[in-house]
Amino acid sequence: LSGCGSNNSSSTAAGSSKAADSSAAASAEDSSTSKELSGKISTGGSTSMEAVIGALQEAFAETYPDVDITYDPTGSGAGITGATEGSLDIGLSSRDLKEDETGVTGTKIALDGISIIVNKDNPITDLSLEDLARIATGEVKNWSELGGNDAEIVFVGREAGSGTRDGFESIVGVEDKCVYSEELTATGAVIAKVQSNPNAIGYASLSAVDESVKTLTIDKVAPSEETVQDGSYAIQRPFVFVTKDGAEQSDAVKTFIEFATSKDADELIRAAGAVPLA
Amino acid sequence: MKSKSRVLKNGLRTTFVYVAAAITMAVLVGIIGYVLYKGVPELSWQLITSVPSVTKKVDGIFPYILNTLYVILLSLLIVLPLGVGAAVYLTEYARNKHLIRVIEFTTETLAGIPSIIYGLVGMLVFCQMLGFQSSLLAGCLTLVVMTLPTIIRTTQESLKAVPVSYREGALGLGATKWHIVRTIVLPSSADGIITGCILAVGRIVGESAALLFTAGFGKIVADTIFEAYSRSGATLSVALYMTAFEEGKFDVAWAIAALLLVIVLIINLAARAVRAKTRKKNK
Amino acid sequence: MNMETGNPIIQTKGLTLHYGEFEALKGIDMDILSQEITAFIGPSGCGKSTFLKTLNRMQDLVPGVRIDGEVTFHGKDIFAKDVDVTWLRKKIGMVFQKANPFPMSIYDNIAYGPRLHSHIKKAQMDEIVENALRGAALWDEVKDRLKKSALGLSGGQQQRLCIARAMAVEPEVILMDEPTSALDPASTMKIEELMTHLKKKYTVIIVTHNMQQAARISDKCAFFLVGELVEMGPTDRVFSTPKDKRTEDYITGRFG
Amino acid sequence: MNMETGNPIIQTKGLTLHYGEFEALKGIDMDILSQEITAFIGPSGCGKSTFLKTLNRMQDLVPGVRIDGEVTFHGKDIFAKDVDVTWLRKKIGMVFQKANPFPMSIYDNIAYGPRLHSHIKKAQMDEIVENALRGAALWDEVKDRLKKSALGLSGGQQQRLCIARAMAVEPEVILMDEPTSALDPASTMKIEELMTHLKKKYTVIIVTHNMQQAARISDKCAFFLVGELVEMGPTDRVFSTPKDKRTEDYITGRFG
Amino acid sequence: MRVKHLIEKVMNSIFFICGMVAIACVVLITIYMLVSGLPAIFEIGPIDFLFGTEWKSTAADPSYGILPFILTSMWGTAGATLIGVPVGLLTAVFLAKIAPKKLAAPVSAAVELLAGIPSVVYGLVGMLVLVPAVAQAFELSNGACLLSAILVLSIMILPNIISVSVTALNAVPKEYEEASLALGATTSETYFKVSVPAAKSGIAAGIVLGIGRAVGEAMAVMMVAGNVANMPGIFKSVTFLTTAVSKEMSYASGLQREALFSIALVLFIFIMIINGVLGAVLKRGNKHEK
Ligand SMILES: Nc1ncnc2c1ncn2[C@@H]1O[C@H](COP(=O)(O)OP(=O)(O)OP(=O)(O)O)[C@@H](O)[C@H]1O
Ligand SMILES: Nc1ncnc2c1ncn2[C@@H]1O[C@H](COP(=O)(O)OP(=O)(O)OP(=O)(O)O)[C@@H](O)[C@H]1O
Ligand SMILES: [Mg+2]
Ligand SMILES: [Mg+2]
Ligand SMILES: O=P([O-])([O-])[O-]
Repeated sequence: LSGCGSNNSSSTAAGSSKAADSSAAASAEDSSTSKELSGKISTGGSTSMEAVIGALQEAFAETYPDVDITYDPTGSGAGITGATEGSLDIGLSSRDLKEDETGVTGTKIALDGISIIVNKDNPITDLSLEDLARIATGEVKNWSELGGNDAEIVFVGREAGSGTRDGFESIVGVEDKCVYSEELTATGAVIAKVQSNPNAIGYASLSAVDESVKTLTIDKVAPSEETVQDGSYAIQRPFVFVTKDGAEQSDAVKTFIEFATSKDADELIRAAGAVPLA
Repeated sequence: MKSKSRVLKNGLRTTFVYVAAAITMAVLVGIIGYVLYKGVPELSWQLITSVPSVTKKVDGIFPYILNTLYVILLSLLIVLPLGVGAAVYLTEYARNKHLIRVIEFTTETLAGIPSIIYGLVGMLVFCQMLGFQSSLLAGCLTLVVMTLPTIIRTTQESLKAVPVSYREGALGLGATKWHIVRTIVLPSSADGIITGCILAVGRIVGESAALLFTAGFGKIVADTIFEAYSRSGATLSVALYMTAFEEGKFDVAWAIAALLLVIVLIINLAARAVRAKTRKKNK
Repeated sequence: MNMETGNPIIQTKGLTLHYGEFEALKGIDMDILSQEITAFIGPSGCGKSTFLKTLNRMQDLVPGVRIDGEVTFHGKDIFAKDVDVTWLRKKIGMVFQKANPFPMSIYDNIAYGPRLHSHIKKAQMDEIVENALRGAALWDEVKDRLKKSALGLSGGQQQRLCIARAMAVEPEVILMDEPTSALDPASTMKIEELMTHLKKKYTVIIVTHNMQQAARISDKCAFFLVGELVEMGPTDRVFSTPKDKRTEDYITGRFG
Repeated sequence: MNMETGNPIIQTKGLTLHYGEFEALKGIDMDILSQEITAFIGPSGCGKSTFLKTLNRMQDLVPGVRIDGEVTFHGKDIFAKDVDVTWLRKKIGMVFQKANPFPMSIYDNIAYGPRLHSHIKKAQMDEIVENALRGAALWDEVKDRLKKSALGLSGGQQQRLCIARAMAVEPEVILMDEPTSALDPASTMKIEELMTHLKKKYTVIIVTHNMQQAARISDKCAFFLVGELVEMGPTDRVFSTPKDKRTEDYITGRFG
Repeated sequence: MRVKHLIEKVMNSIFFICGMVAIACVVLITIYMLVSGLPAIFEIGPIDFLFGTEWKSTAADPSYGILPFILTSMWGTAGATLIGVPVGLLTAVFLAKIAPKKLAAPVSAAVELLAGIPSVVYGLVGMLVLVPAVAQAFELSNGACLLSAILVLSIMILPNIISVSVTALNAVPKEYEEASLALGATTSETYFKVSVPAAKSGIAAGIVLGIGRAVGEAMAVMMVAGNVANMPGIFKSVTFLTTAVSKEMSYASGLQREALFSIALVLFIFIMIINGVLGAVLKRGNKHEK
């Protein structure tokens, strides 16, 4: 039970190597056999993973048109619960499994940087992890204390239970200590908020951030595929497939997990804005 | 002649009325105008007919439109017989005054329950207990309960408006109750039932909180009707929530908002037309 | 007038009716002879309509009604368990004070009743409709607009349509509750004429406020007062030499 | 009766009124004398109510009305720019066909008018209410339930309440549009009695359908026909020797 | 004959069942709310739950006090009523009594449209237009606060209040108004001293209906209120009962999830009370008319 975390990484490693083989095999094989695969794969959970799942789903459907993949964006918590209860074939979580979440196995399929974003008009370009922590806990209240404008800091974040929030708070070390000015329930809402409020700072999935806001460098490191992959950009989290231990998996589910963890999926994951595993 | 304070009070009252009316109209014009101003330019045939795709980087709202239609269709299909049946029971069959009062009270109660509670109970009952998962079916069933009072009430009103003399006439010919209901009462109250449907459609189209927890957020065009109902799907309102607040695609969101506004407008006009027709007929 | 020709087709014995606590009919004994027109007269609220509606069990529908005593139709208790109410109402048709055609075509109004009771072919139905309309002296006026809504007819035409509709199910008795009170004199005339024709085939019972009308058309006349049947007999006799003082007072217009 | 005692308090000259295209009043000339009861009679639709409502400018409220000619009150044109309608209506009170007490307490009904026009202390208001109710012969019947809803009163009491309410603002003229037509004979009697008292203090104009009533209570009588004032004069004279053939026909019941 | 009776019986039962559906739904909803909501209340302790001022559902040492949500819902509803009712009522007077038909008809239609706009659209406009505007007007660093929620809610309840009040005002017998005018009242005096009081039970029903809607609204409020579990303050970022449930529900598990159902139960009880009041108001109004 305590080995849950290590369990994750080991299975991930195993999964990815195996997947590489089988997907290579699949593409080498006659496409008529692949068409025979059919069935339903129910996935659900993390909302941050929506784009990634969407991309995987679209590509998978091209090879296996008879496999029907569903996705419910109910949040990481619900994804893990769904997998545990067996109502989902694959639970989606944008955080590692916690110690008390037993009976399921997590398989990392990608990484996601958590970008720290501010309004475009904000002169600040870089923050240290410590500064970030001080902002989050409300220790620093004015941008001028960090060399910016004389304006109150508006710290916006996500609701309790969000994988993004969990990732941010645990890495920055401010769990349970954040003083939010506003809690929004979705990534897009955070970006919109930061875009419309000149004094706002927030965090959002790297995959979703666009030009409408400014992404800060953290300790001089900008989030990007490389920095996330090599770990030099600290604020990041995994995208995890959660499956129930000991449950009978259909061929379709197995093939999909293999496909998602294969090298073929990298391009798709990139297209969805996330970072493929190294 | 009028005292000064009386003149003043009169003036004040009148001013207040005009100011309030002006505020209301400003709000009306402001909201409707702003949504249309932001949304209409984004609305394109391309958007309406496309399926959104991450890999191809295509925005589209076609699945949402389709889902909305599916949800309307099945919900009405279930709620209509139930609601009309309940209304017929109340006006034609029920003899026990206490029972009638209890049913009417519960109907009022249903009408007052907020959608978030429908969402939760729908999730517990349909998605989890009955095992429908997040699916259009579960969403439809939740909406059935939500729109039941609307159908019951409008049908009941129009049933009451059917003259007793029609029923007496048919009874005098030896017709049974069900026959009278089928051949005379229901046909004469068709207008009211249609109005009820239109109002229900309005509620269904605008619903988001209840559907979010029960119907999920699929954006795929299903191959078969059966498949469509058995998997999750977003209606336009839910899609508006998701595209705006989850994906941050505000251009698409505004387009959906404008589309919704137009749909609501059409629904209202339809309801008005039916009402006007009924009024003319009653005269 | 042929007074004693018919046999009693409907008989009531000690018929008492309560609306809740209120006693609306107080032990009515009456014989109604077939092929006659019987008129019920009496001041408003005396129970004429109540009595009439009891005869074809339309009163069943009113909540809180209690009926005691006996009503027989062809000697058979109409309240017996095995009596089919729909059959009874087919046999004892009814026409109401306010003409109440259904909101459908003239044809469908007439066809409504026959369709209820048996499966009838189109050609046969056409015949039934025509006969009923002819019987109600309406055919010539409406034969070109059978498919038009019945609601487009004038008040008098509507009432005749209702009579035709009642006749189409081939009843033996037709009950009429003030059938002309909402009509103009010309339409009233037409319907009165019609009634005298009807009695060749049917037994007619009519409630009326109009003393002249009762005198003109009925064979028998029954005078009601606060739930009681005060007097009944051949119309001529009742109007010329009423036995009861109250009947006389009413007929001469001293109250009511 | 004292016929020529009063001075003209209201005068109309060539008063013409159109509802859109329809000419409802066709050049009415009339003098109404103070401290008299003037009755307007005429068949339905002849313009009595229209004329009455013009006198206190209640007609202003009807959209599409055009008024020509002159109406003076105490010699002053009531349509003049500087006339305050609320003052005019305070001076010329009105009682309607259907009793229309406000859905509030009896006390508040009476106090409504006075409160509008000036600020009155509680004790003084109590007095006003009592006087008005006494004036309308209602005090004894309601003095113990002043705080109860006026809607609980009987029809006749409600109408007297409306008269009391009109009196409470101290008008000079009271217009009454068929004030007793919806009442039973007993209540009508009470109100007729009341009116003869009223004329000691007020000028009363009453529209009535009831010829006997007009004869019983009015000093002057005006007969209208399709928007024209056919004849006006002392009531005795109009009823005994009408000058116009049409008046005679109407009074003797030949039409209307 | 037999067949006819059988059909009659069957149809009778079918309609009876349809009639029972509404009752069944209410019973089912009530049971589910109780069953899913009560356990957490007892686990947390009713006092701690209802009167606790701190909500930290995912903290290592979680606390589940929902007083901030309860108070925010009350404040928010009161505020929306305070703004929405006078504006709505006065607008209703305008539409029912003053406005020329040519103006009243389109405005009434637009009011109906306002009632039909989905809450998410209100949320969208609220977040992108209203919140920045509030921030600017009151020089706040962030406009997402109770005030913004109150404004959105007042607009959302406006159509309820207007349309019900217009109906009630139009139903006031003309005679009342004539009587008042004939006593020398001005039109405005007549409307406010006679028409509005005479329509008060209808208007009250509209207000209660509006309150019900305000208490139950989730999606629009979620976009503008800030959603932090603060005690209410007009310029503070706050969470309503509804948003407390909807915001965390998708991610919740364990006791947190159960506590969310408990919040929903509290909300449900609030709504039931409001419905009861509504029923009483309507019943009293009906009695009055008799
Ligand atoms: N459904 C009912 N419930 C209670 N009382 C009723 C009901 N129907 C009629 N009554 C009462 O029964 C009495 C007889 O009514 P009925 O209608 O038979 O009188 P009627 O002689 O037909 O009068 P009319 O000439 O006015 O039609 C009346 O006092 C009436 O108030
Ligand atoms: N608001 C209106 N618009 C158009 N025509 C009207 C209006 N009010 C009354 N009329 C018409 O003006 C004529 C006079 O109406 P008025 O009410 O004055 O008659 P009346 O003598 O009081 O009749 P009644 O005895 O029935 O009360 C009638 O033909 C009536 O139809
Ligand atoms: Mg009768
Ligand atoms: Mg009149
Ligand atoms: O939706 P989340 O990825 O933040 O759990």
